[in-house]
Amino acid sequence: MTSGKVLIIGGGPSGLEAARCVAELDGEAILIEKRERLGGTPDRENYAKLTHHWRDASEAMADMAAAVTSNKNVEVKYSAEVKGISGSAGNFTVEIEAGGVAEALNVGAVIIATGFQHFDPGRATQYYNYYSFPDVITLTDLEKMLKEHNVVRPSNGQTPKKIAFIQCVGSRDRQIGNEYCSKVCCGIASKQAIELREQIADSKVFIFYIDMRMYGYWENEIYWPAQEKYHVNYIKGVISEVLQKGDQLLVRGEDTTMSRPMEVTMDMVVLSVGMEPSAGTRAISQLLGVQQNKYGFIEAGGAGGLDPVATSQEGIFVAGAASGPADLDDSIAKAGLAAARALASVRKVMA
Amino acid sequence: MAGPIKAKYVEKEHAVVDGVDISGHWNRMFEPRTIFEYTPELIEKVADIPGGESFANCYQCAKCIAVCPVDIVGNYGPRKLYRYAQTGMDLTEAPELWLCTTCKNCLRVCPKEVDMIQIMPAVREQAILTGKFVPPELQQAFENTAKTGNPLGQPQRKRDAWIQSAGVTIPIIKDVARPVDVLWYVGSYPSYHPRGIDAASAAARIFSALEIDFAILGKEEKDDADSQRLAGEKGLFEMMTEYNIETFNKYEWKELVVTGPHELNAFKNVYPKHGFERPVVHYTTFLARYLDRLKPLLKHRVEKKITYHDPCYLGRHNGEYEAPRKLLEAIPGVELVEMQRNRENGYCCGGGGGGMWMDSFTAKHTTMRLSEKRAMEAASTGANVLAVACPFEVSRFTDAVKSTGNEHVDVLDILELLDKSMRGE
Amino acid sequence: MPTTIENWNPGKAVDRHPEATYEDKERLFLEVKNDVRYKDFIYGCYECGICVSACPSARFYDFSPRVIAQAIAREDVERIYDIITEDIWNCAQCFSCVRCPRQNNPGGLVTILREVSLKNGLQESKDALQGYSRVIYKVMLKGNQVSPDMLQPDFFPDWGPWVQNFSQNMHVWRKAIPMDSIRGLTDVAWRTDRKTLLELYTIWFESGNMDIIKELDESLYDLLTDVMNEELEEG
Amino acid sequence: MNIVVAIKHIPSIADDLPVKGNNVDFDSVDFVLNEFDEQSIEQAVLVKEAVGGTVTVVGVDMIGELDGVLHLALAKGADKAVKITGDDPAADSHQQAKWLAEAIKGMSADIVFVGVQASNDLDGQIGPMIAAHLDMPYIGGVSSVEVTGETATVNKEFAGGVGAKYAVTLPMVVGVQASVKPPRYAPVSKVRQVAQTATIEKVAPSGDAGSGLTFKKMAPPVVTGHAEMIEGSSKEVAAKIVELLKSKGLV
Amino acid sequence: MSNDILVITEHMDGKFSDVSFEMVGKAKELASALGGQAVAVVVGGGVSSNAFASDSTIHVDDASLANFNPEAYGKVIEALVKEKSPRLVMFGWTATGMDLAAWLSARLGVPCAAYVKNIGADLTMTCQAYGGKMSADVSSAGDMAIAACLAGSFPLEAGQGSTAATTMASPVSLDGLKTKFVEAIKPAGGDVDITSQVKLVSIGRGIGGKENVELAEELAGKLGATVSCSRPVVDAGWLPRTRQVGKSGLKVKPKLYLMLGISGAPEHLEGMKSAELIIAVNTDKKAPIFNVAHYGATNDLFEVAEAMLELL
Amino acid sequence: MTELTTVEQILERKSHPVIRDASVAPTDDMHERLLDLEAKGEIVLQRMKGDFVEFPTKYGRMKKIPIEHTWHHKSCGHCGHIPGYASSILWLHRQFNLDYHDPTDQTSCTGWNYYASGASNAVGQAAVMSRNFAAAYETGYFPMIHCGTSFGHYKEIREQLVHHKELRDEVRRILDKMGKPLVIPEEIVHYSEWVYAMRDRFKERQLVDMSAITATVHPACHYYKIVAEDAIYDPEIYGGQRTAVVTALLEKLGVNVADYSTWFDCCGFGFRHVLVQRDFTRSYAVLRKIETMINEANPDLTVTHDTGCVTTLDKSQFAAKAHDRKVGVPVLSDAQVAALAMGAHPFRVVQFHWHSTDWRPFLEKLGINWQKYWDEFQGDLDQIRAGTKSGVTWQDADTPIKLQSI
Repeated sequence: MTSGKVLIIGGGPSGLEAARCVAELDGEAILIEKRERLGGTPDRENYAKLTHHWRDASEAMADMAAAVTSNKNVEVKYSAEVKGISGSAGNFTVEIEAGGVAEALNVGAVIIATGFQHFDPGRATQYYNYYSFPDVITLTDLEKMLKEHNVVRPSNGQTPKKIAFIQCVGSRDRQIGNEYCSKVCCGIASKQAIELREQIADSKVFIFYIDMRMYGYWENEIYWPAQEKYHVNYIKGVISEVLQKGDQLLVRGEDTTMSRPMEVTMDMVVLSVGMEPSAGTRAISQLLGVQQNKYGFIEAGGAGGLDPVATSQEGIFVAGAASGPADLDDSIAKAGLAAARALASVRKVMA
Repeated sequence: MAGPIKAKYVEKEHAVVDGVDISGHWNRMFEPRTIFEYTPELIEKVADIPGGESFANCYQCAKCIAVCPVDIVGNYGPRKLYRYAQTGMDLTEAPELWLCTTCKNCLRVCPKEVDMIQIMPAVREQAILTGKFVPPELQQAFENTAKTGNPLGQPQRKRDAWIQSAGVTIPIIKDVARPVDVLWYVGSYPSYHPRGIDAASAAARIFSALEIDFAILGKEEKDDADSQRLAGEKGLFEMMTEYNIETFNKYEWKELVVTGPHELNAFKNVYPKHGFERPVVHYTTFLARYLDRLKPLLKHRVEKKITYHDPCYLGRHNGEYEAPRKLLEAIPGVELVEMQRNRENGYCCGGGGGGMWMDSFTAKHTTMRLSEKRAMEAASTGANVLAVACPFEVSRFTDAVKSTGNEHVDVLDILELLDKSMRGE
Repeated sequence: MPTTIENWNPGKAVDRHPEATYEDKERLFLEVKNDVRYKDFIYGCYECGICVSACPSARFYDFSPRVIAQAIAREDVERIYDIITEDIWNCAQCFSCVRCPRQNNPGGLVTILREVSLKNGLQESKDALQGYSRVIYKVMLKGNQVSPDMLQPDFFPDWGPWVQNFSQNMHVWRKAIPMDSIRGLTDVAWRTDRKTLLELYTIWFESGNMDIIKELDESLYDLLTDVMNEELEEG
Repeated sequence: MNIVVAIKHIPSIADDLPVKGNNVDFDSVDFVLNEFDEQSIEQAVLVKEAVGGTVTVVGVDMIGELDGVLHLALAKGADKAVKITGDDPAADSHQQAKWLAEAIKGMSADIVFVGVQASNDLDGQIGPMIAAHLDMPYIGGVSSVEVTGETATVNKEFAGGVGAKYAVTLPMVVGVQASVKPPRYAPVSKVRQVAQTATIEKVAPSGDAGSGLTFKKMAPPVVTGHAEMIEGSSKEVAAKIVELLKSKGLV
Repeated sequence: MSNDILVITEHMDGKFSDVSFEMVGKAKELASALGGQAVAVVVGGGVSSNAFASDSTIHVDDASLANFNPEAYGKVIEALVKEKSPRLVMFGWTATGMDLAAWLSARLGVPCAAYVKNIGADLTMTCQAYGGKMSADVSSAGDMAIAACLAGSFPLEAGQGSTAATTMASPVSLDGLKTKFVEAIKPAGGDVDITSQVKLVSIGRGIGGKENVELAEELAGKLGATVSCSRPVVDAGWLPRTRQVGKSGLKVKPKLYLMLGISGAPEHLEGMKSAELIIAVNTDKKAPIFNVAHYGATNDLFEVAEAMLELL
Repeated sequence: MTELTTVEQILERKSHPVIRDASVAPTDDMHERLLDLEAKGEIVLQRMKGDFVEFPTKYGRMKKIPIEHTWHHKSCGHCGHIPGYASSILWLHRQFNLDYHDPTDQTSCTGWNYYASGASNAVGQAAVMSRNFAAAYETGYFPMIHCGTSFGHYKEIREQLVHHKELRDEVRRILDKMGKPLVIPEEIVHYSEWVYAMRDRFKERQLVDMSAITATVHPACHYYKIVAEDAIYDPEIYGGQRTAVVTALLEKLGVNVADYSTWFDCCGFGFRHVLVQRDFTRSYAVLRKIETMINEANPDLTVTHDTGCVTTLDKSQFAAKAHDRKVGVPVLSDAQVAALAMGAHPFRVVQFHWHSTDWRPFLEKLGINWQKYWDEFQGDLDQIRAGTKSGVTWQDADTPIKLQSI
């Protein structure tokens, strides 16, 4: 039976935006979310401030969730997972399990918005010793501490005075198989560096990088203020390893503009971990039979390459970071497009 | 430098350890090149000085390095200074503080507006005020200016001695005792330096020939001290400014004509902050206005291939690129050729920002003098005259063409060339 | 001659080696590029500096595997010539640089550059290997790289009194080793069959190794070929 | 510790000196601080910085322009300035020494610094004369001064790099040849600030003590010989010098 | 009152300085014209005082006078002068004489002339003034005068002789001196003795800064010479005092004296003018050094030095 | 359950390191290509005959390590300069009666020379390797490489042979001339991997208590940096972030392993440098390794697993004394430490007298009366000098000694 409904898998920013758009275009959407709450990674990983207008992340996610939950055209299912799919565009039967109860949904189109996960710095030997040294943390670890205004060294609870960010952890690295750029880490690290300088006035903050990738307005809104106003130190040359030296961390690398090796002690090291496809994205791709690229993200682009929400399966679309590293702008924009394309596809079948 | 890569090492000439002679290279140990600490506080130290703020803006794009005249003969430039500060150099105590000539070429290209024209004087002033190192030659120039009214240390009472050799009557404003159209501010080098006097005399003859109603301050004239300001001696500049403004205001005149671009910069751009806002013009701009009257006077051909050096403080700082060229083109027989770096991208002679008085200091930190580099560029055009329009430059380039073996290139002020054409020498 | 902009070289100008023509430099580069290993050793360089981080030579010398990788990635023929003539012999061949996130192998590039330098008989390589030819002689002829009798106190005073002690007792110490393949030998590291050595000589000739030796040091070449040919003929 | 620096304002010899009658035409020359006095002021300030106290600079105002010099001294670290309104540009060392000694008498000086000599010391140095008038011991040619308690330890230099160390019970007069460190630079803003805020104590000259010398003639010295000048570019000059050295077997 | 002339001789390390002999010689000439005696005065011990051609020699010997002590020497000389009441007292215008001449003049209210280069028969004194830019002829009022004479002004040989000295104890008590001689300071060990060098490259203020001394060192190295300097270079701390040529430094007599950036203050000239070959490079063509040098050039010293380096 | 604080959450997260999954290894598995080539008849793939064990490598692939029937590819540096290294390896085999072959049909891999001088080429190097492997194949024993450089070098040559047909053809042409097949063993095995595999059995027979000893480990660059995926990693050792060989042995033997910040750095060997440019080698070994170890860990001993590293770290210390640098750490290989633990004679087997940095305090700390054994060994030497004994043999050395304490 053909259906005009659109199933959206994932309740993060892009899933929420897709659901909202479907609903606002007078479509019917079912949003299923694995967790018991909406908001996706920004919520789960306790993001503090978004790079957009420095908005409070929980507040922003709550707004997005409210726009969905308050809309009668959207049905939200929590603790829900996809178990199987059959049918074709315009007439999919999707078996799900929501809150422990199996259910079959008849939908016309599917939007995958299962997002990404942060790179696990222990997955490959990068010598950053995330699992060995308490004071080596990731962007997400720091994000939560910043949110609580309580940035401390996990090893001893003291306030760190010298903090280094290491960029491109898990990204742009053939040795670990992730050759792509994760796109957001430069901006997030710079944003956090500003927050660190605000919260710990006498701190010295360093960002060790290969090249700072500041897309669009991130340059003037984040990077330049970080450097000019907050005196964050940007040093070209990435760190090759983090070592223990006394009760401090020793970071080693090359200062490439000086063309000299460097070896500097820090109180805390923040790994700017990149993006990898989330477990959900990997699983859903397998389940729905959509093609993945060599990194496990959903292959998008369609035949002409200019259809950024198309997957290899007709009637199944992808939004957000499930198809590759994306910032919020990208995710939300793609979500809107996916919603439009999904509706158009079901309406074509219905017509 | 070309050649094998050298490492720094220590070795003991004589060493016997446990009865074994391991003198010399047998005990040699290298010294690490590693950076062991970053010193962002040294960047902030500069940025915290009023005027030094933009130092912290640098994001290492390196556009400045390509145009920095000092880097071309050494290893320098705003980007590098930022990195040096980040890796341990205290700019207030480093020799690097004194190498910038404030030529403004870096600011011209800097996307972050790191402004060495503000930073350098501010940090230098700090260094001077806190009793840090000041290059001895520069200290001498400061002391001379304070004591004798000019950086050369020449007696004030001889300031107008040069007018004897001009061959025309040069009115002293105090003596003419009436309003004049033009008050000609001669400047220290044209008043005292033998090559400067040549240009001043030429100017006097040209003004007379053009029947310009002008006068000079004579013994009342003192140095503008703008370069001393840029070299960090703001107090000295202010002292001279007060004196000069008072002197200028003592007399009635319509326009101030200056021989030197540094004076132009001082009177036009800085003195207004001290309440002096009167028309000021460089002699090239001034004479270009009189081209119609001037051309008939230029009777004699000057069969020369001439290349013109844009003074930083006439060009980049004050935007005058065309008047000097028009004047040169007006001289019959002249073939004007351009050096590769000209106008906005003109190469600095090394004299600005106090560089005029730090030649031996600068020489220590560069591979050659900037003036020599420029003289070579001039010679490369095939020109036989290097025309200049800044009193610092005649003496600098005259030395430089000699030391680079390009004596066949004459260094002449535009004034001298006009005078030559006028008088046929 | 007057110094002009054309002939002035302040040390940072592009051409540090005007003695070689651009064509010569390009030819050397192409030899490097044509090596079978080349494309496994260089992908591209984004100047992250990880290779320098653990590079022993960069600690003391103005030596940079990053610059080497970058110059080769850019195919900067002039700079590569500078590297061939100035830098390569400072590399310690430890291969710490292979941690490159782009999977370049700067140490491997140095290996190829060295081979090309030798094959072309560059004076710099001859100079770098001047004190080393006795080792080449040993390895090519005996199949062992080092032997006890090479530890002469005159050449190793910096190894302390141990060297003198060793040198006085070498013969008896060598007999006091339980391994049959070593015991008593002082001019080689271990006992090698004659047949084995003849096979090694065959390899040296057949692989073109001897041609490299000829470029490096003609008299060493003559010495080696005399012995090897004689042995091979007998064998 | 009361430290006094007696200075001299002397005709500048940067330029040719005009003659009027049998002496220099003082109306047509610039007056400058004696260069040894710059060393002497620096040494005095260094002593103050080491042991505390005040530095009083005192000089004879020869032509009414001493204030600038005194302000400079204050900017470099002196605490008090006194000028003796001599107003006689021809006052010789004997006269100045007398006036200075009279002025210093009231200062309960522990140590008096003077520049060891000046280019117009035609009738002798003022230092020893001040010492004679104040009945203090004097040592000149001094290149370092260290004060501990009531004693100053000074190094005096003789010819040939030889010197001697003296311990002198204060008060004394020290003729400074060179201060331990080169004279510091006084930024003009500091000098001007001093000029605006400092007061200079004026003292009328007291005591008459001419040198008893009569100038019969004052003229530039007769040039006995002149070097043979080598002309040309620096490279040519260098070549000629090298040639000359070779011809004399010196290289 | 007498027409005697007292010459205050000076000595160091058991040797009289040249100026002592020069003055004695001149004193003899003047005294014979005046009808008085030339009396050499030797203060302090450890020296053979029968060295002068004076008419008589007084040797005040006292243990406390062994080393130069301006306070003690002054007292002794003051007493002697008072007693002898000579027509003229001659000092050397030297590191020791400078401390005494003006002091004595003030103590006794007697005229004093410094920088004396010549003394006429009428006791008109010709003095160098204003750093050598002027020469002044002065006459003194009164019956007694003091002349502080520049070394090298009079012939040396005329003063050398063997007049037997009269040794006497100090005419005044030397108790309670405030000035104590502590120790002699020898030139810093390890450095070269410029007085024994055959070739010197001497630098002056014109060298500009300490960092440029290296250039001179390099040139000296090539020439097989040693670097010496004028006083301002030492005062600025660019070279140690052991390298200073001149009155307050060392007197040198090398075969070559190549001067870079030295204008030639009289004090400096005094230390080097007997060099066999003097070549001066100084941009100021009016510099007094050109009156003394054998060869001169007004080019930039750095350029000349660098060009010479290339040629050597 | 009470809510965890942020710091507790972070620490909690860190307590569960990810086990690496071979299926997402970023590099290809060589072994599949080897099987392909074998199938095509291009190469002979030599397989292990006797016991073997398997351990994970860097990205999780399992590597087979033979326990016996091994062909001992000796190291020039061991045999030439530190013979106790080689004899300890064999002695350990003999202790367990493991069948091995100590060949004389073996040349050096010539890698040392190659890395030092570049005076060879890819074909020459590959042919030398193949000849040695063919010689092993002919005996039926499986090659075990003693030298870290040979190990790394061979791993790299294997890559090149697998990737480049033209190289295989050229090598085969040369091997044909001597009638040898192109043999590649199914694994290239470093002896330290065997030591790692045997560590439990060593522990069982340990005679000397090593718990008083603090040691640092220098992992050999050519072991784990060249063809990085073919080196043994163990999640239990440094969380799988560094190679496990050597460290795992020492921990097993009860040695206190101390860390230091320059563990990743090379020893400074430099190949040519160690012979003719030792200013570099010395500076690096002392400033970057020995002094750092002393400052950060103050070890009694440093242990490594390659020829060059033992030599460099040991011999470079002396001259630095001229500059009062901190030196004095004896250097041993893992094999020597294992042998010593099992009662090998310090001189007849371990051959301490070939080591230059003072090892006496170390032996004393172990409670070994080195003087007694030295005297015993001097007796051997005296007999050799007198001609009454031709040399020390396995007979003299095989039996573990009941080490006598001081």
